[in-house]
Amino acid sequence: MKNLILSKERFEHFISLLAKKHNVMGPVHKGYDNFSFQPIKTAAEMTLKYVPTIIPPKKYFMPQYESFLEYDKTWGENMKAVVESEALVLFGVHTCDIAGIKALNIVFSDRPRDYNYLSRKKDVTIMGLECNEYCDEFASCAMMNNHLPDGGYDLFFTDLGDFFFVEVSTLKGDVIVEEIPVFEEALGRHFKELQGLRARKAKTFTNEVGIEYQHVPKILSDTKESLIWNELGDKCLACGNCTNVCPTCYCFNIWDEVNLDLKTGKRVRMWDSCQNEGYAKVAGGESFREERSARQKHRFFKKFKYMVDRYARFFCTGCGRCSRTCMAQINLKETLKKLKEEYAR
Amino acid sequence: MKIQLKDSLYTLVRGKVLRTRQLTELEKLFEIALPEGQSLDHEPGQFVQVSIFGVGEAPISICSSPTKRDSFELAIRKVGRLTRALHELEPGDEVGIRGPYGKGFPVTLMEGNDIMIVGGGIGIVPLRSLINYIIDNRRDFGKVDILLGCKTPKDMLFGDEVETWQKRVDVNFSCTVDRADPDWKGNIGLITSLIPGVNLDPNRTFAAVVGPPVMYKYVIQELRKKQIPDRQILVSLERHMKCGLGKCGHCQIEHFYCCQDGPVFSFDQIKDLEGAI
Amino acid sequence: MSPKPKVAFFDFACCEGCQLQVANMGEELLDILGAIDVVEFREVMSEKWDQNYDVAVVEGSITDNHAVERIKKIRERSKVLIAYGSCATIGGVNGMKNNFPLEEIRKSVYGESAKFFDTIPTHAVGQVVKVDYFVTGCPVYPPEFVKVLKCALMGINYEVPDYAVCVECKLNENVCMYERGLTCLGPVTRAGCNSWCINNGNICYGCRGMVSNPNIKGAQDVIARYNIDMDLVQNKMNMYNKCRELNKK
Amino acid sequence: MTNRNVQINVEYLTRVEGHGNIVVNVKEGKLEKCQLDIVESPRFFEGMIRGRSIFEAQHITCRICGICSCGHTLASIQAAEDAIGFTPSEQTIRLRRFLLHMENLDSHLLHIYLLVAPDLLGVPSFVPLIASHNKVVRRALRLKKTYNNVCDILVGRHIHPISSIVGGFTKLPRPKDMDAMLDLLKGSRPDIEATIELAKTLKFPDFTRDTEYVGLVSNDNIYPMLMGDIGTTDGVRMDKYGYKKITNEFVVPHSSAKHTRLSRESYAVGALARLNLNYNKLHPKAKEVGDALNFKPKVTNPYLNTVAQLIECVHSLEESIELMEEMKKTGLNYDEEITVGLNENNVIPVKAGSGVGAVEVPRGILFHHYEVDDAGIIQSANCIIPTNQNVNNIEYDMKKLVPEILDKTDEEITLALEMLVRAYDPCISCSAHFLNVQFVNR
Ligand SMILES: Cc1cc2nc3c(=O)[nH]c(=O)nc-3n(C[C@H](O)[C@H](O)[C@H](O)COP(=O)(O)OP(=O)(O)OC[C@H]3O[C@@H](n4cnc5c(N)ncnc54)[C@H](O)[C@@H]3O)c2cc1C
Ligand code: SF4
Ligand code: SF4
Ligand code: SF4
Repeated sequence: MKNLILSKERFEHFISLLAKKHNVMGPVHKGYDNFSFQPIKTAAEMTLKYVPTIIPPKKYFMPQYESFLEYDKTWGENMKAVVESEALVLFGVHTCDIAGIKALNIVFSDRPRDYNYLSRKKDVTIMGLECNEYCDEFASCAMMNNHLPDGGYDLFFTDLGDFFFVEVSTLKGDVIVEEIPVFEEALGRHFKELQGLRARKAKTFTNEVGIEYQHVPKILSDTKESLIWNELGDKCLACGNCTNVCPTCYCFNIWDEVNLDLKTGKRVRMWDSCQNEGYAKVAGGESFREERSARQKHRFFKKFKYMVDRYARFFCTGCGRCSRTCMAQINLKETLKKLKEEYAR
Repeated sequence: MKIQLKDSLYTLVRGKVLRTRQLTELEKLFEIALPEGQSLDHEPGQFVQVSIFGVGEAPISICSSPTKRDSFELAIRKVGRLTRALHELEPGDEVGIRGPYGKGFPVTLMEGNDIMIVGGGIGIVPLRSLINYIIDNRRDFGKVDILLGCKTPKDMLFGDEVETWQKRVDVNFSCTVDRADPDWKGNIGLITSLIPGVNLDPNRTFAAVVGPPVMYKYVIQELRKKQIPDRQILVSLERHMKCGLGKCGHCQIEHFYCCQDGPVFSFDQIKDLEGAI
Repeated sequence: MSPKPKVAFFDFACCEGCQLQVANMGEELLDILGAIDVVEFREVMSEKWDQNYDVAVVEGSITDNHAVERIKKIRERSKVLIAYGSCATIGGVNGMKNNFPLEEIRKSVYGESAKFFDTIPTHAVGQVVKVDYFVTGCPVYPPEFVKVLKCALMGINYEVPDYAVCVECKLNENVCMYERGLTCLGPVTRAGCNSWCINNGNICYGCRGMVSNPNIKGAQDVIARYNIDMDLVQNKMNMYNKCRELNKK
Repeated sequence: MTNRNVQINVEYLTRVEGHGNIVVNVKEGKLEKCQLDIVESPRFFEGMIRGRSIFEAQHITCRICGICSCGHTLASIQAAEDAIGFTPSEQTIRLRRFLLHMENLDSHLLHIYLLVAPDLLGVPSFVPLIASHNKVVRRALRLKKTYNNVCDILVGRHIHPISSIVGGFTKLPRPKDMDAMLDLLKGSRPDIEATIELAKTLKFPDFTRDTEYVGLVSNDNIYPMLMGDIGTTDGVRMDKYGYKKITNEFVVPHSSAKHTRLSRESYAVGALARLNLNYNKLHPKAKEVGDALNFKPKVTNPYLNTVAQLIECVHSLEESIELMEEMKKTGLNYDEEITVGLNENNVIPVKAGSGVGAVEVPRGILFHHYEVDDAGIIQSANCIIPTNQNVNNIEYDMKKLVPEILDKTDEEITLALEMLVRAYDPCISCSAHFLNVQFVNR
């Protein structure tokens, strides 16, 4: 493990050099306190103190829309399995989003492996960025224990006033810090400042919901019949925003698109959402989650129970996006709190 | 940059339609061979993803027994876009095939035990694969009971084949319809009504149940009355599926993916799951 | 395919923007014309066709008795009928007429001469004859039109997405109008336009029709938070979707 | 010959829906009847817009017509802003002028290539031209697509523009968007030049009738499209609020379209009228083209409206390039981006009032007029469409034309009449369709 520092004066220089050699994506302000990962060339284009982006960086791993098979009427010879991929550097990824990427990695590297995802994953370099403070009241990263760096990145940056503390976590990261000579060795006082920040964070980042996350699966199973689910169902518009913005949601739909010659075409996939009508409908008209309340319940259970049972990992990172985006004001933290109250009764 | 992948989960192999046969107004049987006499090598209860260029892809159960090696059969009900297009296919036409996928019936576990088969309506499709497998390996299994049910006699799929099962000395066969026509000589009523009459030793009986969603609950109740242990009750579930590979999320039932962990489950696995049955 | 399918374009009460949308496809139009034989297209062609059509592409709403007769005749002569544009698929803006008593609105525009005008409540084409394909939108989104045309030529069905515009809007990473303090009909409107209006900084007006199972009550609750007169909200929902009410009967 | 009987009844394909009618009746060489009926299938826009927010007006009224939906949008916005007392910024006005140019280009080219050219080349539509004049067809489609793409960048789409609303724009072009628009516009110059060359080879019928030409006029040096007073070649001038005096709408028994007249029996609007009024304000390059095409105002041959349109295309192209280049240089103020739906944020305050919009759209001057209450709710509306203003003039043209060509065959007379009507580029959507001609009882 190697630790470096990058002085603030050199930061702009670092980003410019980085952007000369690589395709760099960073958080860009879109107005109205909304942010988005976008291609950048200079540090000035980015906003480093940002609320989680509208769509998490998962869009670089599983694009909203991708074609994965090109084929035609002759079947055999002209069929090509394809993947669109480009080498990228993601700068400024928050710890919650890194946790999201880690969750997706598990899904797509679980056998059988999805090489469209995996070959893109190989092409992405991740540079994390620590949150020194909460982004807003929707976040529950402390509850999910994702407010501190915990692997899953190549480099990790912590802003300590005059300088960034940089943790080099992989060889890939090391190659970059070697090729851009703007870093200095981290000394004892730098480590001390880092520890100071972590100590301050330990005081401010406290469990937002008041439930140990290990207990959530049990709370959910015991409140399966709760009326809270119906309340959510009455409010929810089934717009699917909560799942599309979630860093760990990965459902997709597949269909064919033909060209006008009606002889050649491709097979594509696009993000799908368990909140959408028709998502769980089968031939014969039966839908396994016809009620919006059942779909909301499915969403919570998937985040906090099903995936825990399957992969021993929570599929909520605490980023708060789902609550932030919901126009019906369905709030994840509030819902968990209410469920807990009901459970305690 | 577009890269061509050497191996992808989604690559199709070419299947050639050898023969087709109209089973009922809505269902049609397709016999399909893979290139160069390749065998599909499936387990009874597994499914394949069938594609038509430009139209799409759908999961379809393999309804022939693995003992038939040079080709396999699919029975397809015309319900929508792809299935309608499939019905237009003629011998010689080609389709794309991926699979076989999923967990089928655990035939090695079932060997040496008594078998009870309960099929409702289109549920006979995956069961036919199992039945024919058992018949082809008849001496590896104990007593075999087959119970079938459907709406009316003319909805009975594979009628002539069912007749041959009925005539065999080594299986006990019974059948019921909801509504009879004048020629019908069998039972009338729900399939659950046939179960109490079966004589069985619960500890050495495996029951394989496939049918429309509403059927499971009642059939399983009857089987449990017969003391068959939950892990020996096998069901095949249908869910919306897109990838068949445990990725697209549609078929999730709690922590299971129906496509990978199923479609065949033991009742034991799923009895506590929300919305499984 | 054997001979190229004979395709005809027709219009009823509408702005004809949808046929223009087709004409605006540029040289891609020639690719389309390579795949089909256009035998009638009033806006740009004088040619006429007296046999049956393989595909009739119909634009506009049915607003008078004459139109009812005419669309019925077109239906009889066509193997496949595509309704395109909101006027044809859901009644569209023409449906706003149904907000007023027919007599009253006729007088308000034409005064004394109102009696010359035969008019009936606005109907979507599908409310008068059977429609095989729907391309909603005001105007139609050309990629979707092409998609549907291809489906029609291949003889497979096309289903208008039954999920909300929000889905596409989020995928396009737009700042949600609700976060900007504005109301938007995206959550109850069928997707398929690639969230065209929101991408361009405007709100969704619901031109593609409502999803099959909209949470109207929920949507009203959401909008009510913005302190707007309920009539205005109702008006907004009815801008394109008034003809829905005719289905309830 | 002189004692000839002619009865022409132009039946449109859309006749069944009651769009329009040409009726000519010549008895023993004497013109007894000559009228153009517009029996448009009514859609009641002015009626159904009542009770809606003024901020929805342009969204709804642009659906009157798909071809000139940008024009309707801008006229509607002008009327709405006028009614609630909002003054748009300089930047907004420039962008609106630019948008109007795009529509002018798109619409004129559609008319020249797809509707007029087949007549002049002797084919029933542009479809046979795909085989015989493939290059020309491709050029036409390419040109249309170019200006459409510019609209896509600027306002989301050409038909029913998205981002142009009361108060300004919901989305302003970024520098890279401006570059893209400029590239498109400049890239289209060779195709426009080729179009001019084509026009030089076309022969138009020789027919003239002097009439009063009406359009926007102004005191500055800008060729007036978006703003100005109403002026005529007979010397009338008044501000836009006088539009009702100008249009003098009156109902004739044979037509649902309200007819209009001013100083004489009829007047004309459109590209020809604009050139006759404001020729010297055209961009120099457009004037050059005018000279090359031998266009010398005042031109009184209505068939030459097509030529006028082409000259205007050059003007619109060159002026829009200049406008965009200026804006690129000065940069835009992105703080002006706004969105008003139901005025949730009170971004723009409303008050009771009455407002008029007068805008030159491709087919001539278009008026929108709204009365709103203090909550910004529309109480009444009036829209006067260019084609309606031209109907009366077309009738008088026909009355002069028919006796002059009585020696021709039925087909020739019909074609001459059809071409005459087409030359006015009657708004295909708001008005009649002239495609199929039938002689009745000749
Ligand atoms: C494991 C499994 C085995 C199956 N075996 C058979 C079989 O042996 N024979 C047979 O006829 N059918 C079988 N089905 C059902 C078959 O997959 C669907 O009928 C088919 O996907 C419908 O496709 P379509 O394009 O014709 O219908 P669409 O036009 O796409 O839709 C028609 C209806 O089918 C539903 N549907 C769409 N896709 C699926 C899907 N993947 N799974 C279920 N429902 C869907 C839609 O929600 C809609 O209600 C099986 C399904 C599963 C999951
Ligand atoms: S974002 Fe809110 S309204 Fe939309 S589907 Fe999710 S919970 Fe429902
Ligand atoms: S469930 Fe909500 S808070 Fe949790 S990771 Fe997804 S979007 Fe973030
Ligand atoms: S802007 Fe409209 S369409 Fe987009 S997410 Fe928000 S509500 Fe949905």
